[in-house]
Amino acid sequence: MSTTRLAGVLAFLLGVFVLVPLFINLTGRWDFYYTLTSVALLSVAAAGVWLTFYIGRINIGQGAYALTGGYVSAILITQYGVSFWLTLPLAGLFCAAVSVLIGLPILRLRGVYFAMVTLVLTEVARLTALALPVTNGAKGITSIPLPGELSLFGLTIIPDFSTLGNPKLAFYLMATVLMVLTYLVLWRIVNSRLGHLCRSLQQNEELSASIGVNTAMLRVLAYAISSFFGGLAGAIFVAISQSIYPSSFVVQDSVNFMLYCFLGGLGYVFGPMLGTLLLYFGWDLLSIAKEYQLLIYSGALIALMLVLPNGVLSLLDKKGGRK
Amino acid sequence: MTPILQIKGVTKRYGGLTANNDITFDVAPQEILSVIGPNGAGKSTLFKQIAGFVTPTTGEVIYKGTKISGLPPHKVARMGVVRTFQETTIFKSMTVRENVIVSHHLRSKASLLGFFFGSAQAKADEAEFGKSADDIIDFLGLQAIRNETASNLPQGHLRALGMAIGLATHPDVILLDEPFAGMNHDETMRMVALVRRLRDERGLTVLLVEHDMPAVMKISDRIVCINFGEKIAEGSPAEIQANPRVIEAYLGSEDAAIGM
Amino acid sequence: MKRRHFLATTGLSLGLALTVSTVAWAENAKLKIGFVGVTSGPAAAWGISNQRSMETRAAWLNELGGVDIGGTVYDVEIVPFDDQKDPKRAIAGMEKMAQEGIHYVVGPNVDDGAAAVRPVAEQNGIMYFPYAFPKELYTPPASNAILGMVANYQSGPAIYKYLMENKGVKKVAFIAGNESDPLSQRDSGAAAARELGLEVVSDSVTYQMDTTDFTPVLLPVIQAAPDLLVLSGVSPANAPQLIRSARELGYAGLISTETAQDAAVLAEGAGELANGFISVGGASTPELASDAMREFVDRYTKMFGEYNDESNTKVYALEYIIETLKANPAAIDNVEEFKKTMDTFEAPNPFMVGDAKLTYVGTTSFGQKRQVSVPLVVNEFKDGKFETLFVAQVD
Amino acid sequence: MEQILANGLYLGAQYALIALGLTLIFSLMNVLNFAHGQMYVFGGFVTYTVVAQLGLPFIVGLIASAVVLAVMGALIEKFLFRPVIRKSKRDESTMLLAAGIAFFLDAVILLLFGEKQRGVPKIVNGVLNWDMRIIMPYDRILIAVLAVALIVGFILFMQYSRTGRAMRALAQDRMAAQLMGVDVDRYSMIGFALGAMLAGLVGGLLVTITGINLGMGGPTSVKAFLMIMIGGAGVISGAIAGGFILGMMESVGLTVLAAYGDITYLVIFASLMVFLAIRPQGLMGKPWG
Repeated sequence: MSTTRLAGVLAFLLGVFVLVPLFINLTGRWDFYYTLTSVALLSVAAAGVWLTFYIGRINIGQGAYALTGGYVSAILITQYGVSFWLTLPLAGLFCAAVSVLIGLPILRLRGVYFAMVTLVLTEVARLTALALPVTNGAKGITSIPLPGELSLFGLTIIPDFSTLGNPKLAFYLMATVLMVLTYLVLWRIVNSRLGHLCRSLQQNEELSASIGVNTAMLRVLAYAISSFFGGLAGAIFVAISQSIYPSSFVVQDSVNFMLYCFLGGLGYVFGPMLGTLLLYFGWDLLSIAKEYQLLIYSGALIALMLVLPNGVLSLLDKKGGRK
Repeated sequence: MTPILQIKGVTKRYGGLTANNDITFDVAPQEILSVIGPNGAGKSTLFKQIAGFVTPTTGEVIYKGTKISGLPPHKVARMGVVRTFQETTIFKSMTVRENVIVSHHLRSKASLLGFFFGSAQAKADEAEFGKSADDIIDFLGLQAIRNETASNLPQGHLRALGMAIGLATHPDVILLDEPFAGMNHDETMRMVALVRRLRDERGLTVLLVEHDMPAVMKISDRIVCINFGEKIAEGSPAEIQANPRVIEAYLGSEDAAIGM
Repeated sequence: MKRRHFLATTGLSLGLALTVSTVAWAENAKLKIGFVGVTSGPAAAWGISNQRSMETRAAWLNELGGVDIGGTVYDVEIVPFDDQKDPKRAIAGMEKMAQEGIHYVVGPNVDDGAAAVRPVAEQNGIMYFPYAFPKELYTPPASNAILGMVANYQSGPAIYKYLMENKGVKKVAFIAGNESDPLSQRDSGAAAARELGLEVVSDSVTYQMDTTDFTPVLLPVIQAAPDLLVLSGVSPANAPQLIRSARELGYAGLISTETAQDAAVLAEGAGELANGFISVGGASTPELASDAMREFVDRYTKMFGEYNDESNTKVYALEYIIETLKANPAAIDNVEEFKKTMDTFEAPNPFMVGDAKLTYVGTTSFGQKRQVSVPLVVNEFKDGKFETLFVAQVD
Repeated sequence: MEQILANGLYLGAQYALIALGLTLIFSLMNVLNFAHGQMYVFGGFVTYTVVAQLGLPFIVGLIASAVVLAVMGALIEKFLFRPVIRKSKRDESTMLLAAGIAFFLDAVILLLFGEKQRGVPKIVNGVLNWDMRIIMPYDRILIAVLAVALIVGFILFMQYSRTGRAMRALAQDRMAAQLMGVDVDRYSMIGFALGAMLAGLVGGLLVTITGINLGMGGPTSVKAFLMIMIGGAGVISGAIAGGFILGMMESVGLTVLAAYGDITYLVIFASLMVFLAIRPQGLMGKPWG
């Protein structure tokens, strides 16, 4: 890792874990904690979508996995008394397993076909949640307790959230830590051989197969990792809202995840993070525009697309003097 | 000598259409064998069948005594039979070197997890790929464009890059799909020399599909001619040139360029 | 270079926007009341009528010189937040309200949003008035939510009973949209009907919210030959189409719903086929509306161009907040005081003729007073207008 | 049984018309128009304004919808899609643009026409009742006939007019069409305008029956996507087939599965996914990508 890159990473970590809390303390804008927590979590889910883009598939189905992850966590906590901390990886793994089953047939589809099937998948997830008894159908699952204590060998690693004076900060830290880990994983994937293979898949699937890449396996693997992220994000959202309904993640969310990736830039690992920040935060800030909020928001989206069709991060390319 | 590759009665039907029918021939180790035939004769389908992209409806392909037809392409490639494509297919937004490195996939000993965590084996693999990629680039004379993005390359270089990608898998048998298409005389001659070197210096068995008859006649040890999906002739360049069925097939089509 | 400049400017203006939004302008004392609901997208109608009725009433009160709470005169300011019907956004909205120091919020409009904001509201000491029916929002240990209208499990039995006794209804069928709110309302409605001894002939048919042709949906329901067809939790957009399709299929029985509807929408969408349609309204039928209600409708129409009958119900939440604060000024920044006052609170209802009162109710349904008492007005649609069928009180 | 078929046909006719515009735009420009549903809603509101507010005859409203949407489509293509397609590295970038346009139209519709459900009076009264076997109001029959007429008209236009032929050439192979001297920019714009116009026409037709509100856009787009997937993206016959198949599935599914209520749509969607897993290119399409 070069020194400038290392400095960049350190600056980022410093910003997220020190400067932001400091800023919030100074200005008293406590509501930013939730907004930024949302940004962090949504960007985790968006990271998954980005990874499927990286193998050349347009994924508009991440909402389905976020919803599934949320339900897995909620059901395990409320019906089986499992600790939230254990449900977190379980939610991710369950989503990954489901995505393997679904992915095997549908990943053969390409282009708009894959996109549309995943779009339908979100709706299927919602309808399934409405129809299944275990999800409590239309009534949803409410009054889910806050995350409890996480301890290892009697040593408290994370205290019980309900005893905390400021669970907002706790959720913020949890979400951002998760985000940092997610992007670390993503960055590692992209910069390791796995990422090169994903890129080869994105650019030319047939050629990739003929140089010996097990394309079917690689596609499913990337999709499973993607869904894992989706499940994680969903589970934490459930912990924050302490409730989940079939409508907690809908088609609109799936579309948004995709937009975050586009806006940040499909060619950049940190694109989805930036895209999420801009779009989600932007919407909140625009609430001062009242009834013109959506008009300005969408207008800005279109304008950005016209100026930077390859994502906001493509600005960096220009600076480096490369085409 | 035992053949390295045996094509046994390979047939492919799409609904009512027959792409090729009952094609049988053998390929000897380190042989350069060309498959010729008018447009739509079923040559490309044959290549796809050998490389695993299309499963024959009936018949089989045997490689070193093992049946490979019906296996997915990556398994066929793993066994040592690799195809390059008719259109110059490369990974467009990677550099030349990246293209060749990524194509070393089959040589990797580390697992994907190993690569993810940067294990010692992974590092060793990466180093080896880099070296091997540079070797291949040098072999093909692509040193000058090593770090160019592939989408910016001219046609001739793309063809060479396609071949580099094929070589990176370290195959025993390489299937070249129209390697001379669209080239002028000089370029063709250079390519002919290169294909020879593949066999002479790297010990490859080369199977190619081609329209450019002068080049085919010059380069091939043996030629198989296909028309309307059926094999109509097989033999040395001289035999093929003299074969009346071949002449008829070519006169009956627009590619009347047999002979020279 | 130009692009970086662009980026810098954007960043700068974002920063500016931040600062501006935190600066409070210091004229008169402000009483900020929040609204978190959906004012864009498919369900915009619910939130917009809500927000507008609050804004109309606030402007009116301010014009009269503001409200006097404990000797201080306040101007009422409505702080709206569009949650896009997304529970995740609704939480952000509630956080924003907490940030602005707001303790009283109207909304959200749907079940999932109302459930999602509960932790934030409780942590930050916010009372909120959702238009969502799940009982666990209002039953202990929950204590910060106050149901802003009559729940369908309260109005349903009253309507069915009336229709049993006066129209001889014996068989009832339910149909609902395939979404949380309508499905929950269908289930509780069907249970209530069974309890009353009605025969439920169909309660499994659902439709997608985006249906453009209800004939196939309604066909099996009509074939079950009910006397009463209940459109559970029907949205104003779907109601006219459902009524029209049912009538066109030859259905001659009664049709009812427990949600509020808009007369103009029914008239446009179903015309005279909607005659006889029974729905729950607020208090603006001519028989019940006070002069204040009529003035409210006038002012609303003047401000926003067109009145929405759904606002009849939604005018109340703000009134309850202000009147309760008047009764106990200590509650202005302390919701515990508000909760204490709720048990004994009573004030005249300005929107109804007669000596109707504003009180908190709900003990029967929730075990505590966590519901505003609004008259349960059951309307019948007749030639473009609602006529009052009967009025009941809920506890 | 007859009733189910009649319902399916009626639904199918309106669905097919929606899908046609979407598939036309897709085939010409490889753009999946997320804003298609919003264009449909816009068309509905234009007809509503002309007919219910201004009191003009229905046909005037319909023509107004067609014209307004065609102009809107042409402008959107020329000033938004064209530059973005030219500059972006990946085809999919147009999806963000399309989604942005969908949001934008949603906002515009809300500001211009309000949040309420709108409808125009029935254009024909009365109900066809054939021995209780088929019950179908006359206005629906009229709308279905008009929809079919428009579909036929569209096919004829694509088949026999010069513009239609140019667009088909363009759809088949953009490069080749360019070499043959087809003005690609011009016909892309005409195609987009035509697609938007079809959306507007359906909106105008259906406002007489279902009414219109701003929430109908998104779900309509999704349904239209489903149809073109069933039939095969970018294939006109596929869009028509997809429309009728989805209409029939809804009609049959709702009747057969009514007893199980909440799962009807789950079954429809799930079977669609299975179908596409088996036949990735839809009924008549070619795989894309």
